[in-house]
Amino acid sequence: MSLVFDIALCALILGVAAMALLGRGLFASLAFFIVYGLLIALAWLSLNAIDVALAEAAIGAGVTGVLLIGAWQALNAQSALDPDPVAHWITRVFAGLGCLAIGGLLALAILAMPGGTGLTTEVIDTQGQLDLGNSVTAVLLGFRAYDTLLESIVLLAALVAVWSLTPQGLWGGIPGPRHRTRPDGVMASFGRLLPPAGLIAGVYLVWAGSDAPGGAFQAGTVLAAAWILAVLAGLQDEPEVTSPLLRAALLIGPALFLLVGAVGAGFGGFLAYPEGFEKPVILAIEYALALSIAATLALLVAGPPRRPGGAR
Amino acid sequence: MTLIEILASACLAVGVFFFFAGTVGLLRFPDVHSRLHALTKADNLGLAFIVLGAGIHFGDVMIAAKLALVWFLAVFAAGAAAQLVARAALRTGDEP
Amino acid sequence: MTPSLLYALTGAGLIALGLYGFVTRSHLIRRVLAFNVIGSGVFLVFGALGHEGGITDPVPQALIITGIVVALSLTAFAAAMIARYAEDGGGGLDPDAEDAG
Amino acid sequence: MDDVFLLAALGILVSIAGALFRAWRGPTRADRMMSAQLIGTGGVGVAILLAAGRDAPAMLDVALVFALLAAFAALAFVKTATPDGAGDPEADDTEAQDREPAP
Repeated sequence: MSLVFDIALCALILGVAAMALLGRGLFASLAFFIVYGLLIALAWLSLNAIDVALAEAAIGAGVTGVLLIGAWQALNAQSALDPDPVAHWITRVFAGLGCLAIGGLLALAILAMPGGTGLTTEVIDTQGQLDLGNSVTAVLLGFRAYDTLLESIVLLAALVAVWSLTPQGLWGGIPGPRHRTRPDGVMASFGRLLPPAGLIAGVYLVWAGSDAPGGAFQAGTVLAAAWILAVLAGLQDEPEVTSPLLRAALLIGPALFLLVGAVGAGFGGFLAYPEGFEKPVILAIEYALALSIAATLALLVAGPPRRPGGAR
Repeated sequence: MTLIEILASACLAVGVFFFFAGTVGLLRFPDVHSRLHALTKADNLGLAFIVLGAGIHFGDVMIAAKLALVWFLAVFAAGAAAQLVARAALRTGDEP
Repeated sequence: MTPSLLYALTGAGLIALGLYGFVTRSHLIRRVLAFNVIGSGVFLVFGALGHEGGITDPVPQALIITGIVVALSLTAFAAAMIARYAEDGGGGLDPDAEDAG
Repeated sequence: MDDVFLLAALGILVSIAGALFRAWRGPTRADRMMSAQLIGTGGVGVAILLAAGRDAPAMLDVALVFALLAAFAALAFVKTATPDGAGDPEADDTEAQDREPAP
């Protein structure tokens, strides 16, 4: 039965991806893509990769959809959506053959792979040293902390890149439009009720993340979603991009991570955690990272400044 | 099969039935507003029965509380989304 | 057919499909969609191959979470560029028409 | 017993496939968005059923995140129906509320 479910899910994923990429109508493609993110999260769930499923559920099914609808809206507002060209049939034939070849070669390579669970046993055997019950968190913040540190910096770099698209004269302004809602309407009520729930869920995910599925990225995404929702519902405005408080929130995670890394250099290597204090240090990094990731993601979705700031 | 298992299975069957009913409504109803009306109610009822079935299966109060929270959030989101999408559909008319 | 193999092959299918979409549909938003589909296909191949006996290797899982966030950063940057492009007049998104002008 | 849960999950996948037809067919954007919304509810159901079928309560957190973010895309979508993309379809002008939908 399990395999039948998996086969149905895979068929659905491939079908939805084809509709999103090749179907008619851009808006329909976006709707299919939102569904696609959800189905991919279910695929990870079925593979028992709950940590990945959480990240994909929050990012793929939530935040990416909002980003793309925003881009669609910007094009639609300028009546720049059309045309949506399809390549010449000769291109399509050759592209189809080439992609079939690539897919086939990949499939052959996959079939030739030896089985096995890779490093699972090694991670489970050694994660006790870090006093962490969640193997994925142990890898993210223990064994491959370099990746995670650099990734938090990639996120910041992406935000700098987005901010570099600020129109002339608006630097220091506020991202996105000021949202309006009917004060007693459905949207305002929704925006009042959901963010607190999101806040609790986000804190829960980072708290649970050391021993159960969850962690800084999943929590940060849920927190960012709560922030974005409050802004969409008009309850709260985005901060000015030069706000010192905002800058502090953006930097605290990577800064703490770098600091721990630098201190660790004294203990025998960059990012070597002080012995006996591994877990408190990892938890501190996790909480700080969750906050920074939340702020960075929320502002990434908001885009570059669009309005002049307030009193300056 | 124990009584608990039969009860859980019955809940699941009813739940899946309502999901199908919602999809049939989405496919068969004539205009956008009646389609909205069909699917939000049927699907959330279906989800309620699935939550019930899973709750019976786990038989744990904390898990049942989490399931109830999930259901509440899903209903809330679906209700708000249906209302807002209906308004948006009124506003833009029936453009594709 | 194990779940591991099934999902890895689905991932390969997604990569091929995404590449085809990337080449044949040149609209900017479709390119972003294709990039995301290719990305999730790569993740699926990577993660599913580390799956056996109901457990997925935590090392690929951690790297995939990193990858998902990096893909999101890129998507956000692309979306911001599309929005700016539209605000600056944009015009037709058909690259062939642009070249001719 | 676990198979019963997976069978139910399969049933919901089939109903999702049905809803996809409406997302493809349209005809209005609201139809497509509501199909995605309905599939979101279905996704919550499948996540719960997988958690029960595999006896992994931790999977319920994924259902929780789905449910939290279920209306996220729909909210962004309804914003696009307002003139500058920043309003509330319930507010702004009353004229839209009195207007009949176009045939």
